[in-house]
Parts: sequence; C-alpha cells; structure tokens
Amino acid sequence: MADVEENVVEVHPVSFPPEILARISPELSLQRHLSLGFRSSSRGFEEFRDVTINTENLTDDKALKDTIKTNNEKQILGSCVLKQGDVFVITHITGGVIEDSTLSPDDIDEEEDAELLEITEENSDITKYTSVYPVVEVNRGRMGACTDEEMITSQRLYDTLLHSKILTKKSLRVDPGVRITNEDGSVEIIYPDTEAKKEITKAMTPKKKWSYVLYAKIEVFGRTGPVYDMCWNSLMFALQSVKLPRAFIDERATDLKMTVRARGRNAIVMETYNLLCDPEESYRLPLRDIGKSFASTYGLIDLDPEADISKLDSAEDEDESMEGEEEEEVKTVLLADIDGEAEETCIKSTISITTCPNGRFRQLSIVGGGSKITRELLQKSIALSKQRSSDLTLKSQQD
Amino acid sequence: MNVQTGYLQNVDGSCLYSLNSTKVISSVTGPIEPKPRQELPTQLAIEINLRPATGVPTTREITLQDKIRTVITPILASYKFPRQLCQITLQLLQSGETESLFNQLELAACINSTVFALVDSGVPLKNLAIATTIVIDSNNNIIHENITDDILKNNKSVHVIVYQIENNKPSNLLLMDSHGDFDEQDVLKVLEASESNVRQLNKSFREYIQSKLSN
Amino acid sequence: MAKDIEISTSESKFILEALKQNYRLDNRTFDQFRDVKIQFGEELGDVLIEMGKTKVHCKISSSITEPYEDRPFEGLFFISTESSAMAGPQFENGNNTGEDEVLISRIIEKAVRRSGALDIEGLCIVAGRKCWAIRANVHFLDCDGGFVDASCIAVMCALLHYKKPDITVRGEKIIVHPVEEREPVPLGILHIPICVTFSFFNPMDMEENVKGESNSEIVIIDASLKEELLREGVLTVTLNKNREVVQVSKAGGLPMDALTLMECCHKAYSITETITNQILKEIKIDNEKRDKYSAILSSENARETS
Amino acid sequence: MSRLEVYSPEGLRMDGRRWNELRRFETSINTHSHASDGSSYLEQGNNKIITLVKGPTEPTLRSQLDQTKATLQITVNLTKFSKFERSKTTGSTKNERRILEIQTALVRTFEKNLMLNLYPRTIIDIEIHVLQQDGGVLGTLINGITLACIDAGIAMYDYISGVSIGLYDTTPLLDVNSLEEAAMSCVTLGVMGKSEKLSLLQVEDKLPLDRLENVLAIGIAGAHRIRDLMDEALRNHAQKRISNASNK
Amino acid sequence: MSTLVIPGDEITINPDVPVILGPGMYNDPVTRDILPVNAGILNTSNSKKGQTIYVEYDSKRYTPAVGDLVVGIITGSFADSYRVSLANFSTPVSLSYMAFPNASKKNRPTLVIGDLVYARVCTAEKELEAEVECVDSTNGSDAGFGLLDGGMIIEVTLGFARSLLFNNEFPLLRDLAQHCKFEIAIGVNGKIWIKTDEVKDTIACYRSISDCQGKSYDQFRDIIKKHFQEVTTTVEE
Repeated sequence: MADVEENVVEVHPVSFPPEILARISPELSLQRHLSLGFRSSSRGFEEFRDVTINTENLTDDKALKDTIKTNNEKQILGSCVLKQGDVFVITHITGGVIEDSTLSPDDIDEEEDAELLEITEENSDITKYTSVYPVVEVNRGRMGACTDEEMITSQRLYDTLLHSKILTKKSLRVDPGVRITNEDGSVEIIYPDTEAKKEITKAMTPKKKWSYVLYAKIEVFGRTGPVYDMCWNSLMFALQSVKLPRAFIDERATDLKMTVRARGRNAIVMETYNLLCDPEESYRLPLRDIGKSFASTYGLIDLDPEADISKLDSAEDEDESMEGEEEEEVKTVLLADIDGEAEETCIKSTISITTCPNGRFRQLSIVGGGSKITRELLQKSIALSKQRSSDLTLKSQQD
Repeated sequence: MNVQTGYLQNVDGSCLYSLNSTKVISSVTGPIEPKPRQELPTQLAIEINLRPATGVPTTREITLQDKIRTVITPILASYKFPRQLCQITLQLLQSGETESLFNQLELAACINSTVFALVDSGVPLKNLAIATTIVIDSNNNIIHENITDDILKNNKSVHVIVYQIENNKPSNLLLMDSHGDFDEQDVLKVLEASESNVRQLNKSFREYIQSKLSN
Repeated sequence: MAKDIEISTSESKFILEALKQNYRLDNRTFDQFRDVKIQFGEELGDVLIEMGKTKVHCKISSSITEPYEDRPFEGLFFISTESSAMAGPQFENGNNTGEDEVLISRIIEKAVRRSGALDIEGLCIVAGRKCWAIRANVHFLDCDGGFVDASCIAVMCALLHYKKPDITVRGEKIIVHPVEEREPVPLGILHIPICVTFSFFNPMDMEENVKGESNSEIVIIDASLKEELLREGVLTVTLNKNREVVQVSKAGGLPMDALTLMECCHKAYSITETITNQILKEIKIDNEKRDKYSAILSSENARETS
Repeated sequence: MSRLEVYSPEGLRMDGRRWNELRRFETSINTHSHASDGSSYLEQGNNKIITLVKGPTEPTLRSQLDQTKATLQITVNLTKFSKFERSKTTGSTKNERRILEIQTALVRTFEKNLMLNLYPRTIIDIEIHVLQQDGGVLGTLINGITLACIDAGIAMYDYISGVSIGLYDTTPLLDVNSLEEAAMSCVTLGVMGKSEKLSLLQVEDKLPLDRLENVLAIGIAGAHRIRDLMDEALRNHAQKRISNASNK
Repeated sequence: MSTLVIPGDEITINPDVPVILGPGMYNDPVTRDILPVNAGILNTSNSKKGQTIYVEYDSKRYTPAVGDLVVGIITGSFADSYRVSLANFSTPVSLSYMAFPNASKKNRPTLVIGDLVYARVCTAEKELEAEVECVDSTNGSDAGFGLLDGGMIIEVTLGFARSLLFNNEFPLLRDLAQHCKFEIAIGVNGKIWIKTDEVKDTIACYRSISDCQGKSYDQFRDIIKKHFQEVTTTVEE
C-alpha cells in the first residue's frame, strides 16, 4: 500500500496511428472517439446499424410436398435472414410432433372428463404458454463445444419467448385428420373443419393428443454487437413466417395393437400411430400479437475527461459539438447498438430492452457493473427502444 | 429469511440461505492458485458453478451463473489479488419455483447467499450486493415478499433487482432482469419497491454479521 | 486435474503412531461409527445426512417417461453422484471420471440400484408405454471422509421418505394429481442396504504384510478425511438387515487376511442393524409429523399408506 | 434362458465340471516381444486375453512423474466382439464407469504388489486386450497381469492370482463361466501368493452373510491352484529360454 | 474505539495525517477511494508516523504478508529454492537455499519433501511469488526458524492463530502447560505445530486446541481437562 501516494505517471507524448491505438488501448481509443462526438464505427451515439430482413427464403416448400414422417425428418417451417451492419443472422425453424401423455386441464374433453377437470384445475396462467427451443450458433471459424455465450443466448431467447406469452400451447395442438380410402378406391383426407367432418374424425382418431414442438436454429456469422438482440429480432421475423403442415392419420393404422412379452408376462400395447403431414395443406402459426416485440441494447459509459482531445489541443479546436459543452454535467453517454471490440469490452453497464410497438416491454435486463444507471439514462434508452421497436415493426409490415 | 454462515468445513466461506421455500448453499474458496487457463494477469479470476436441486446442470444454470457473475464481478476488490482464483460453488437444495418456467427466486437467493459466503470467506469486497424478487400480478399489484410458485405463475411481470450497497444504503443498480408484460411506469414502481426491500434486507444482513462477529 | 490436499510427513507419521497406540484424532475407538444425523427437508424425498463433519444431501425427483424397449414392465431409476468443489477444492467440478468419484458412484450404484433396493416394477404405469423415472440426486456438501457410507444412507432415507404423486390412468391418458389434492404414494422399498467402510493401515513394512504371519494391520471403521488420505487399503461392505451381503468391494490396496475381512463383515452387520433401525424410526417420526396436517387435508379417496 | 440346469443332482455343472474344478488354464509367455517389455496370452476357460507391459520407461506427461516411485497405469480394452452379443454402444468403452472401476481396482491391487519404489520417476504401462470373455473376467485380468509383469522382469513380492466363485443355493462353484455368473451371485478374489491374504475382494450380488466364509475358503484354495499353474507355466517358459540360450 | 464495518462503508479519515492501511483496507486503484473490504472490527490508531487503520476479521484462507511467522510444508525442491505450501490449494511460496543460517553455495540445507518448516515471510508482492526465510536477516541466527521435526499440525482459523501468538492475555497455552510439557510453533497461516514427549499428550493438545476455537476463555480449562482425562482412560482400557 506504500505506493498510494505516488503520482500517476504522466502521459508521454508518443503518438500512434488510430488503428494501432485501438488495438493497444481500446479504452483510450474509444474515449477519444467519444469525446469527438462520434463512435469508432462513425455512427452517432444513438444511431443503430442498418437492418435488412428477408423471410421465408429458406422455407422448403418442396419438402412440404413430400409426405414425410414428422417425427423423423425435420423440414424448415419458417426462416429469416437478418443482416445488421456486417452481421448475418440466419434463423430457420423446424418442427416435430410429440404426444401429450399427461393431461393438462385444457385437454380434457368436457363431457366425459368434467369430474377430473375439477381436481386438476390449475388457474395458473404461464403454464398455458409455450416457447420454441432455440439453438444459437455463433460461427467463429472453428469447431468445438458450445460456448457459454451461445448457451446463455439460447436460454434467454427461450425465457423471453415463454414469458412474452406469444405462443399458446393450444395453438400448437395438432388436430389430425383421417385419410380414408373410398369405395371407388380414391384416397381422401378428412379434416375436422366442419361439424359433420368432426364427427367422422372423432370416431376414427384415437384419443390421443399431439402437439407440434418448434425448434429454432439461429446461426450468427461475423459476430459483433449484441447477439441477443439480433437473434431475437431474427427469431421474431422467422416465427411470423412459420407455416405448419396439417397432419392426418391413415385409416388403416387407427386400431393397431400389439403384444409385448417380457419375463413371462404379457401386456397389450397400443402401437404408436404414424402421424403424417399433409403435403398440400398448411396454415400459418397463430401468434398472439401482444408478444410481438423487438430487442435493442444500449451501453453506458462514463466519459473520461483526460481523454478529451478537444482539451488536449483546445487552442485550435473550437468547433465542438453539443456534447462538449454539456460535458461538465453529463459525464455518462448512452450508446445504441454497441458493436466492435472496444465498445463491447469497455462498456460494463448495459440496458437491453425488448419492446412491443405499443410501448410495453416484454423483457428488460440492466447490467450495472460500470457506469451508474440513472433514471434519466434509463428513460432515454426506453424512449429509444420504443422508437426502434416501431421502426422494426414497420419493416416487418413492408415485407 | 434464514442465514447460516460458516456452514461447511472444507471451504473458506459458506452460507446456507433460505427464503420462503428456496434454499441454497454457497461456498467460496479463495484466493487460491488458478489453473493456467483461468488466470487473469491483473485481477482475481472468479469461477462460478451452480448445481440444480434435481437433475444435471443445463443452459438454465449457465445463464444463472452468468447473471451471478455480472453481479459479483463489480463488487470484488479484484485488483488486490492478481493471478489468483476465487472459486464459488452453489448448490440448490430446494428450488421453490417451477424450474422449467422460472429462475427468479433462485437467482435472488443465489446472489444473496454468495455475498454472505464471500463475507464469511474474507475475500475482499468493495461493496455488498443484495438481490430481491418482485412480481406484478394480473391486478397490477406489486408483490414484494413471500413470493410463491403460484404467485409467479400468475404474474403479469416478474423482476429480479440487485442493488449495490454503499455506506449502508442501496446505491447503484447492479442488475435488473425482468420478464412479462410491463411498461415504463411499472419499471419505476418496481425499482422503488425493490429499493425499500433491499434496505430491509440490508438491515437484517448487517444485524446477522454483527451478531456473528460479536460471538 | 484438481490438486490434492498436502499432508506433511510429521503429520502422517504421527497419525500412524497414534493408531499404533490405539488413538484416533477424533476420540473414537477403532470400531466406532460416527453418529448419523438425519434431517428431512420441507419437501418429500429431501434428506440431509450428517456424519461428524461430513454432509451429504439427497433429493428424489420423479417424472413420467417411456420405459426401455427391452424392459417394458420396469420403471427407470437413476442415481446421480456428481462431486463439486463445494465439498472441498480437491474435488473438480463436474468431473465424474476421477478414480475416487468412479469408485464412490459405482459402489452406491451396486449397493442400491443393482441390489434392487427400489422396486422398479412398481414404477410401471402402462406396460411398454409409460412408467415413472425416479432420480436420486446426491449432493456432496462437505467432506470429512465416509462419503460412500453417508451417501448410501442418504439415498435410502430419501427413497423411503419420498412419495410420488398419485395418478389415474384413463386408457392412454394419465392424470397426475397434485400432492395437495390426493395423498401421494410411497415408493416400494424391498430392502435397506447400508454401507460400512473399513480402512486399513500397515504399521510394519510391506514385506511383513506380504510374508509375515503377524496380521498386525490396523483396521478402523468410518475413517475421517485425514485417515482416508493416509490409509493403505479400504473395504466397503454393504449389508441389509436380513443378513445378506449386498455388495463387498475391496478394490486392491493392502492385502488383508481373509479372516480379518470376515470379521469386518460381522462388525458391519451390527452397525447395519443399528442404522437401519434409526432410519426407520426417524422416517416414522417424520411421517407422523406430516400426517397431522394431511389428516385434515386428505379427502375421502386418501389411500392407505403402507 | 429357460431352465438350464446349473448344477445337476449328480454334482455336474453345465460344462461338465465338478463344483471345485477350475476351467482349462493355458498360457503362453512373452508372446509380443517386439511390442512390449513383457507380455502374456492367457486362456482361462473361454476367456482370452492379451496383456502387454511396457516399462519402466520415462513418462511422457509431467503429471505422471513421481519422485519416489513408478507410476502404474492400466488400460483395459474390452473388445466389442468379445461377447456373444456385440455391445450396442457406438462410442468407445474407454470412459464407461465399469471399465474405469476395473482399471482402478487393478491399479490399486498391483500398486501394493509391485515394488514400484525401485523405479522412481518412471511409468509402467499395462495394456490388456480382452478378445473373448466368458465370466470371471476380473480374475483372469489379474492372472494375465501377474504373468506379464513377471515376464517384464518387474520386481514384485509375490504372485497375485484371481478367481471367481459362485454360490448356487448352498454349493460354492469354483471359477464360474458366464452362464453361471448370470444365474447366481459371485465373488471375485485376488489372492497374494500362497497366503490367505486378499488383495482384492468383490461381491456384486446378494449373498447370505453366513455363507461368505465358506465361499472365501474355496476361492482361496482355487486361487492357490491357479498360482501353481502360473508358476509351472513360467518355469517351463524359463527352462525353454535357458536351453535356447545355452544351445547357441 | 472499535466499530463494526462492512465492505462499502464510509470511513472518516483525517485528511491531514498520512494514512497507513492495514489488513482489510483497500485503496481502489481506479477511484482512489479508501474502503474496508472485509467485515469486522475497525481499528484505528495514531502514531507519529500517521494514522493506522485496519479491520480485524477472522478467516480461513491465508495470504502472505511481510513479517508473518508461518508454518509451511515443503512440496518441491528446485535448483536454488524449495517450494513451500502455506495453505492447501494456495499459490506456493519459495524458500531460497540461501535463506538459512550459515548458508553458502556449498552448504545446502537438507530439507526433503513433506518436511515442516517454521519461517518468516520476507517478501510478499501481490504480483510476485512470495518468499519466506528461515533466518533472522538482522543477525544471521536461526531465531527458532527451520525444520520442525516430528510433532503434529493443528489447523485453526487465522484469527485464532493470531490470538494465540500475539495476545498475552490468551489463557490457552498457560492452561495447557499445566498438563504437559510441549514445544509449540504458531503460524499465523492457521497452522499450529505442537510436539510433546508422549503421543497421548499430543493427542490431548490436538483435541484441546481444536475444540477451544470459538469458545470463551473460561471454558478452556474444562475442555483441556476433559481431553487429558480421556486420553489416560483410553490407555487403561
């Protein structure tokens, strides 16, 4: 502790070209840029990178045409390619079908299970919603196990989607039709669309429930900037493009039983049905509008007065921007859509907001390891995020 | 809230922490010699490991670990021990919430428990950090104590807030993690409610440490 | 690889010398098993075992799943024993391929799972389609020796304590009744295996041990951490109250006379009896405590709990 | 597997042995002289194993270096074709916990028997390949290592001989094969030389406590016979080498 | 005056007097704030040199500080120094071959791995490996440092070790001395070495010292008495 009283070593007048300074002292380079009123990417403090979106291009329409077992092969149900600055985020959504074996109250047919409904009644809200299973892959040009960042982003996407209540369990329910062979030998698929048809399918299909499960694979190329934001926005666009195939059961398979035997004991087991996907018919995934939202992240950083170039050679530099004058009071600046190594490593305090176009939030995460997060800055970032959200919504409508 | 520090023998600091139905043990060992790949040239490195009450650790636990890290890193006086390691291990004994849907109660409990264990271990801290969970229910009521799994399930929005404690008062916001449906007003209301919660917790925190020391 | 605990020559010499003179550091006799403290948590199947400073926590969880294809009449049962740095920095996080970790988990596996302590056929719901999967999550919290013994007790206590939710099967559908609504059902426990670990020390040199006739090796029960670090051989005997050997494991180490080993087995039996009785007693007390509330809450369809 | 008679009223086992008879025990020593410093090929009944001992050599990893004694490393390779049913696991069996357990048990058994303190700062690497298994493999592995270590010239206190004994109702059956192993509880022993000292003792299935002593007694006697068989094989082998050497 | 402080508490410091920061205090390299970093009792004292501030707190993990008397285990030896462990899993410290009485290039110390030594910390820079010495560098004598032969190690908390070493009022050693003869070396790293003539006495001392941790002074006598009685009865059995 003896060196406490020692003075700070003075800055030697050694000069480096900007690109070298950025490498050897990212912090200083960043501060210098900021003191001049813009960022190393030459964006303004509150300026976002440009976003272009392309949905449904990867959706495999041909695969839909081939009748395939949904359990085994995954087809792309929805997709989105998002480009933000130099980053590409490719999202494709695939699906599978699972059988619901345990009942939740919604699943019970009213008439016969009314009594059971009563005992298993749960008034819980969140349990009625579901999420997709995202896998985020950040390409770094080499193979290897998942990094923490990938896992954390996947988990955050899952959590946010679930708590946004955008997908109800009901909307993913499979209402299977039946494929029957008519007397004349022609094959027809009956879906429970009308009352009459409902009767037929009800008689034919087993009392089982199936649901779609959605998986999202999100690949990030040229990672820089807030991965979560780009993944979330891309996922949002992709989800809106999802088309689910209709599924049916073959008539012949509706009453299949088989025996199992082990150690001298017998039991009859109902065989698993092959649920088949209709190559012709599909429908758009119903999403609840209240969940549609877009994410943006803001970084907060304290300006270091020592790094202020304008003060170093203030004699000649008089054309200072607004920030320069305010600097005495406002020492913390807010940067939108942080990107680049310097910004990502030096900024310790971040605010990440997922906002609906109507201004309500779905997710908010503030990390305050660095600069103090004041109410003003929080409000400023909230305002920006609302603006950003409506911008992106517009974009999705234009699409 | 129930706290017992110095619960374990073989680690430098430990804390058994329970709040309502959430129960967690945390342990801290350090500063110790790190593995070469963990070493930081100028700072104390931290390693956090969290184990769920049932099953094996998944991405959920990794996400929680990351959140705990963002809170613990700024409060450690990490430049005091360069090239050393602080090993933090957390074991949940009882989750108190539906693990597939929530992690908010666990997160708050883990953070508070870790801070207690750090104090117990004598690892240098610049400040304390105190976490609390707040729920806004479907009637827009703010619920800030005795949060159960049922309350969580019926939430409109749910928030975890961590404040830094400076000079016995909550000062900086270290973490806010919110999900659900809420607006700007809600955020401000939650921050206010959490601040008084944290004040309360800080009081009992201090009392506990005081009683522990006077023994 | 995690580092080991360092122990000085003086210390190891002294501990061995003390053993030769019939002393153990913690004031126990050679045949004395530490007192076992059993604490049940708030939830069912949540148990904390303390043996001296050793602490092991075990929690049971259950879910409904599909049985293995080749065993349609059996449920699933797993025991997970992963060590973490909590028990001491000598344990590496998530490493379950270390020598000691493997031996501990294999012995518990053999003692509890392989010996059929849990009735897995009773976990079958619909043959070939649905069954219960029971998972015993063992958490090593604090290590002062005797992890095997303590975890075995912890797993058995937790299994005895746990009750799975009641279910109704309606054709292909299964309705799980929350614990608050219907009295949950205990698991079928067929026998209670108890592990007792013996540690061997050689007061003479190796030649005497191999060639000599004296059989002077020191045998102690339930070693503490320091004793475990210094021991030259180890034997874990698992028995149940029916005088059955469930599992014996002496994986190398100091060669020991067969008769001495037999003697160990008999000593282990009396310990097994005491601990089994203690477990049953504490389970009963806890059940009664819980019953006070459930008597009020349970509806007319409450089941008989055997 | 329905009612196969494990032990007939006439006192014969499935493969025609009496209760106290060992299986065929055939061995060749120094089978892989170019690949190792000591090797053995052992057939104990239908168990067929190759054991290779390399060392003492300089360790490749620093962590294997011990200032006071040699590091012993044993790798067991249970080949996929060694059993009637091919094992389904696609990956290697290297990290299977059962294999790790066997390896650890073998290391700890031989650590106390080999005079490792004579070879400080070296490593002794033992590799075992199980070509075919038919019950009581652990015992066979012990025998294989003993033979190979002697061939490698590593100093040891005594032979360790391994054997498995089953308990059928009240009759102990010596040196069980896989059918017997599946039908009853078994005990595996590793016995030090001609003594009654057990290096290794493993019981994996339920067994009445009061029968254990009887089983151990039979096992120890069986292990002593195996020791004699190994001793004979080694002496014959040594004789041959000596005569070969003197002929030149 | 003693008050409880908790990390983050503000401390009033007279700005005119030079400050010496002791354990538990920290000068933040970025903000230049002086903070307590451990929870404990704040101690301030004034002397001619300035005011000294430190926090008295108990812990288990030792970090080397210059002048500390420690008990360490030799865990390795190199060309010119030993590696010494002061606490399990901590970064080891070094003990130079020259840091012994009458050391010279030819006269090498004869410690081997596993030996215990009593030593003094001579350098402890946080960025560098700490060093200990077994010689009193002012006069070159052994000053009681060096190999600790035989005996037994007791591990205690650092606070307890400090009271044992520095607090003259602490009655434990005095009470122990009434029961047996012993040699003792107290390391502030929480390791206490004790040696007596008989195994049973060492055992009794070991148990007494371990048990007296966290107990009040007046209980010591009874604890010690109990343990000495126990060891004698065990022998008779």
